[in-house]
Amino acid sequence: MSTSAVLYDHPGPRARVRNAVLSVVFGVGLAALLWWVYAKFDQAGQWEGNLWKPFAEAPTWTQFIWPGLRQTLFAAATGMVLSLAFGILFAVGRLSDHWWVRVPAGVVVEFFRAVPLLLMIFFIFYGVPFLIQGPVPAFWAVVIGLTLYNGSVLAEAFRAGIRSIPGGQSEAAYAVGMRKNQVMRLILVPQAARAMLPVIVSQLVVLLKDTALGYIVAFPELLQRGVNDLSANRGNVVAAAIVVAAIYIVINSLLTTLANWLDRRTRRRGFRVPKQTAAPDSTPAGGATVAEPQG
Amino acid sequence: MTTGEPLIVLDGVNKWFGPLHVLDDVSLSVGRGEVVVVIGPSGSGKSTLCRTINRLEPINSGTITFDGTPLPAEGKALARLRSEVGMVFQSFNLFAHKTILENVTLGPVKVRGEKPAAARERGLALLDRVGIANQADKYPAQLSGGQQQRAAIARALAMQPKAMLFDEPTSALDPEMVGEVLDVMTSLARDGMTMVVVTHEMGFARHAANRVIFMADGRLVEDAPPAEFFANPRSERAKDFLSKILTH
Amino acid sequence: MTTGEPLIVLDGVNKWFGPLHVLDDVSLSVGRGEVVVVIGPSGSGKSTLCRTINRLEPINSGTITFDGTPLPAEGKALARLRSEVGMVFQSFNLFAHKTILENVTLGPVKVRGEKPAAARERGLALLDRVGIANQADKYPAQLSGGQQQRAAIARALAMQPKAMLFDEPTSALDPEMVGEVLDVMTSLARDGMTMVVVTHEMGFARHAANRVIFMADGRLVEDAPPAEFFANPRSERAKDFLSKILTH
Amino acid sequence: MHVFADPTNLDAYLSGFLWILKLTGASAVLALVLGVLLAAFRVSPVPVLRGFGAAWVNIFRNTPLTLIIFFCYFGLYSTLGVGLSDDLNLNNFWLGVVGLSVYTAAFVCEAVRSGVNTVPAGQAEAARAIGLTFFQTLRIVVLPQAGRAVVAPLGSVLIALCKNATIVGTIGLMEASSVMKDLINSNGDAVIPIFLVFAGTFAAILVPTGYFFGWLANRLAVKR
Amino acid sequence: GGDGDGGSGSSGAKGIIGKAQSQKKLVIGVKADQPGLGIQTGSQYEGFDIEIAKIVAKGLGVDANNIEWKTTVSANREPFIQQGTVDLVVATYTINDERKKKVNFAGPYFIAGQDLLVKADSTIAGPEGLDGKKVCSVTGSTPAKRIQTEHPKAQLQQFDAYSKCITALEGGQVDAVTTDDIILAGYAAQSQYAGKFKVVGKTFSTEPYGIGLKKDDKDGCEKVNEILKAAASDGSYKAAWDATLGKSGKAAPELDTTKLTNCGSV
Ligand SMILES: Nc1ncnc2c1ncn2[C@@H]1O[C@H](COP(=O)(O)OP(=O)(O)OP(=O)(O)O)[C@@H](O)[C@H]1O
Ligand SMILES: Nc1ncnc2c1ncn2[C@@H]1O[C@H](COP(=O)(O)OP(=O)(O)OP(=O)(O)O)[C@@H](O)[C@H]1O
Ligand SMILES: [Mg+2]
Ligand SMILES: [Mg+2]
Repeated sequence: MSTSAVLYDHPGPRARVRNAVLSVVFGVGLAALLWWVYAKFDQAGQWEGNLWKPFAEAPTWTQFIWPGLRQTLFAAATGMVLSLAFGILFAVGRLSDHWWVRVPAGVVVEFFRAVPLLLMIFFIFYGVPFLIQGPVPAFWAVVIGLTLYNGSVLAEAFRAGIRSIPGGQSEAAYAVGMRKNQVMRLILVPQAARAMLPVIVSQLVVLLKDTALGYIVAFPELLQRGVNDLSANRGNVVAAAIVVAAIYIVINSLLTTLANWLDRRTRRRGFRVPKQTAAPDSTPAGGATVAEPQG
Repeated sequence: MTTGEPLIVLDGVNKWFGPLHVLDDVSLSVGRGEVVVVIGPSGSGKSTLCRTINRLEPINSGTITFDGTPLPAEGKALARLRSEVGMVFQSFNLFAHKTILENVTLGPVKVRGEKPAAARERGLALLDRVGIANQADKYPAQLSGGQQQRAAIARALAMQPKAMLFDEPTSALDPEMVGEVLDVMTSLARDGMTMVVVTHEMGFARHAANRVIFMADGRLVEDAPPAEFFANPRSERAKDFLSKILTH
Repeated sequence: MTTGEPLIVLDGVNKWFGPLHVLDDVSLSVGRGEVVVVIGPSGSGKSTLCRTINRLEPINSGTITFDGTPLPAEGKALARLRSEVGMVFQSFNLFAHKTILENVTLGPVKVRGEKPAAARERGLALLDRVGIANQADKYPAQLSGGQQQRAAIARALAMQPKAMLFDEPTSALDPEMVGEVLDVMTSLARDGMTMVVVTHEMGFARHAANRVIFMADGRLVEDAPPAEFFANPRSERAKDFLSKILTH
Repeated sequence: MHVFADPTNLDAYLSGFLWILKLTGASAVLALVLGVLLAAFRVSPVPVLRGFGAAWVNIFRNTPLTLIIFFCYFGLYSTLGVGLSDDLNLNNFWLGVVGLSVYTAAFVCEAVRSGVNTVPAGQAEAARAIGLTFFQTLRIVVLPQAGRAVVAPLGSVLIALCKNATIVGTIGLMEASSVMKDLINSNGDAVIPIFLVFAGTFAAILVPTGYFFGWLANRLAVKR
Repeated sequence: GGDGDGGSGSSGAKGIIGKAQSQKKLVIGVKADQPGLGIQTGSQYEGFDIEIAKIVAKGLGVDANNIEWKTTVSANREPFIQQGTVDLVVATYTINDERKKKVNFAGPYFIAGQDLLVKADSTIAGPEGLDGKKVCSVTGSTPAKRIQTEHPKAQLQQFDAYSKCITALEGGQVDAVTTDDIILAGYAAQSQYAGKFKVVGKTFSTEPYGIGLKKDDKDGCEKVNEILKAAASDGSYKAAWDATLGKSGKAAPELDTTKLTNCGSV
């Protein structure tokens, strides 16, 4: 709503009528499109009972979807914890006063942000075993890949978050006698985490979705089990993909809702990222921030 | 009110921001229990002066001594020094993610290693002293500006500082809240706290300060008791400045 | 100074923000050439009152008439009305990506369809009038607050408005810059501009206003000539408020 | 590097990255147009449009891209009968472009929307207060400032898009990641050099792109 | 994951024999998405490969319940063996020289051949008929490669799973699916596709299916070959066929024990 406050004047009576008409016209058009899609799917026999019947049977859920979902959630949860840790570590590393910490941290972050996750996971699974002379389970290939990539993105988000905290906050902390690492730990990182909560959560949503790339190393996650393996048995690949997509959407929406709720709660409790005062120092111009939409 | 050797001594301090000479050979000494008000036009270096005293800004040349020892350059010693010099900012700078009470106890617990319970008790007493004990569990954003600034003063006092620095503590406040903050500061002054106060509140300067210092272009232009300064500013710059802020 | 029919008339205006009754049955009329100062505690609805007059905020009930016609609700007519009412904000709101001169000429060129050359000439004259002709080609961020606010006044004047609204034009300024903005406003008032000014500068209220209006809790509590208001406020709220802002 | 000395492999490598660049280029244009349109929907005063924009973002942002590309083939092409070319590879390419675009548009939309949010409300109010109409306010005041704030996040979205192009391999386009997989399958002894070449190529394309957008954003930033 | 060295038992025997003896269990890599051969129906695996694996395990003294099944895809079979993730691979694993450099093969226990699956009413009668047609296979697989090199006029569509190829065939987006005949037969036999497809029946390659194990596990390989020989003669091989692919009515093939590999000895 804040956007509308920027853009639009408060509507008068004519504007209200115009908006209503637009609503109806667009709504009807949209409904027509959806109907066409439905009819086409019908024509192609995609709504046929035998394609959907498996989803009324318990084994489909207990043997395919749920085990896959469990692997997905487990890998995502592990990846989230690790990439948050990685993110904080490297964000702080990149803000270090010592170039020999700052530069390597920067190289690592930039590299992993630039390499497609698909390649990363594939390499960890097939290449790293040569380096460590032992197998890498698919689970860890996926989790480590997710951690390196999302951790790097989160590192940048945290860094931007930390830099967006007004200088006054750390000055006040120094002024009561805190050391640099206390200021980081007690003041800057917690505030950056809250300020960046929306970005962090969208990145975690990205991470959850990215577990789907585990198919490349046959990691038995939701997409592998619920679409490929299920449809190998039942020949209903489109129906299965629709169900699995719906599951992803529901879970990710729940995650987003949870984050919004947390965000609102912290705001209600009065936490507000302090406004940048017009200090003459050179904080970066506040740009818009969004997650990086890998797979 | 000055007793014994001075607490804060600046001697020939120079500071540049790039090509800008922000502090130009500033020498100043503040005795124990003394209240010094610093005034001057915007950009004259008042904030910078204030901030060099607890080394939030390093200086390029000259020396600053606090309580007999030169300011340490870094590390533990610097942190200890800072904990002995309270600082209050124009924009309050309360820790936005902590409650008022946590703001006040954070320093004692994390820096001084006090027991949380003890710090809490003393914190509440301090909040009571500045008149906002009932706001202890709120977050900064839930308080009015005046209340936030009083909390910031309590936070500084919690470290039991030997001196307090105020950088325009009331200029971000709605006019009807200025009074409550000045009241707290006046009572501190009366209790013998050593204070360096950058402010435009001439009322406060008149009745609470021992000395008024006028700065312009990084230089310390006048240094006189308030009565003398206001009645009879010696420099043109000071006269001009006073005429600007006193007439409207 | 009031001549003929009033320029701005508010009649029984009510406004809610959700459950909050921000303007409570406000009636007010401002004559041509009259200068009305609005004061009151924070949150009392002063800004909202000001903003309803050029319909930056719509109202829930009551009527507002400007120059004999009710405020249009939308579209071209509303834009035309707004171009006839200059507005100056507390935070200046100069267009950050345009130079000062472009800020001033934008309205005349884009809204009035004036020739760029003519607008430019008049713009320079206006900048000269507010004393910042030499800053014409700088960007807002390169100017001091006082200069920015004067540019904002010039921008509003460039539309040759019939009335000007000021919402705390000086409260974001350094004290020594307050004077220069008030000077411009005083000269405007003297030249016969109709003005509604929300401000805490009592000096300005005293010597430039025809009437002072005191608001509290969305209600218009007092409406009197400044001499009368300051010497002898009738309501408790006004007395209390004045005591807070005048004592320190 | 004996693997890339073989001209067939070198060809595969080059054509793999050529597909990536083509996918990125075509999708970037489409996603930008679509994303800006969606952002306009999302900030419009018309509830249905706002709802549509929000639904789009929610659905496409919350579905794995792998599935979206899958639906482009099996939904759009197989079921709805929307074929985009008679040539199998080109058809898959364009289906991939559609998938990448609808997905990326959701992120472009959010970037643009938050860019608009960085413009202080006072800027638009001041514009309205001097009598500018809605479209003038948008064109002269809001968009120029939002545009500058949006450069950096759009840069990130572009970089992610380029990497995401690898996922079009799932419908059979031999883009870089599929080529790498193939090469590794048939040159099991050279896994590490092959990976380094492919990862290095991506880094060589994308790290400078990232710095370029950072530099551009800094240059264009509106000083407040 | 599996123990890297297969565990050296108390008897001192190494490789799978040693592991089977000392731990009484085995990790076997199989396909999970190939009906009739190796398909995961929930927590169970079923198919001809699975039955062969059970026979081998039994011959090594490991009970079927003590087999840990591990899903493999075509691309990770060699790494799985080399890294010790699995002890054996029985997963439509064609024996060829390239792979022999990395792993050892026992068998073959079945000779498949590349073939085409087309719609029941299709006129495509063999790979020659593919010119200008769209043919589908799994990304990077040997059949896909063969089509590319030997029939470059066919347009090759690749997916990561055969089930997608089958769906595309059903929808008419591709004209044929190609891979080993036996895999195609497995799909064609699925109830949901009854009567819709036919396997062309003209193989254009030979795909001897082997059982993969560690390159240096010569003893294990020979032992597996022995077990296969025994299975051919005692009827368990035929039983395995009849319980799985044989259900479609196809008679069990002969297991030609003279063709078994020499387990890498020169
Ligand atoms: N971090 C910095 N980098 C560069 N220049 C700075 C920095 N901090 C302050 N300055 C400049 O140094 C000069 C003095 O600044 P200072 O803040 O000390 O002035 P002040 O007297 O406190 O002014 P005000 O009344 O506006 O607070 C100003 O010109 C200012 O722009
Ligand atoms: N857009 C809005 N939505 C909801 N509430 C608002 C909005 N704008 C103002 N208010 C509320 O309306 C009341 C009056 O606000 P207004 O800004 O008019 O007061 P004011 O007298 O100008 O105060 P100040 O001196 O602080 O500027 C306040 O309680 C404020 O919180
Ligand atoms: Mg200052
Ligand atoms: Mg206001």
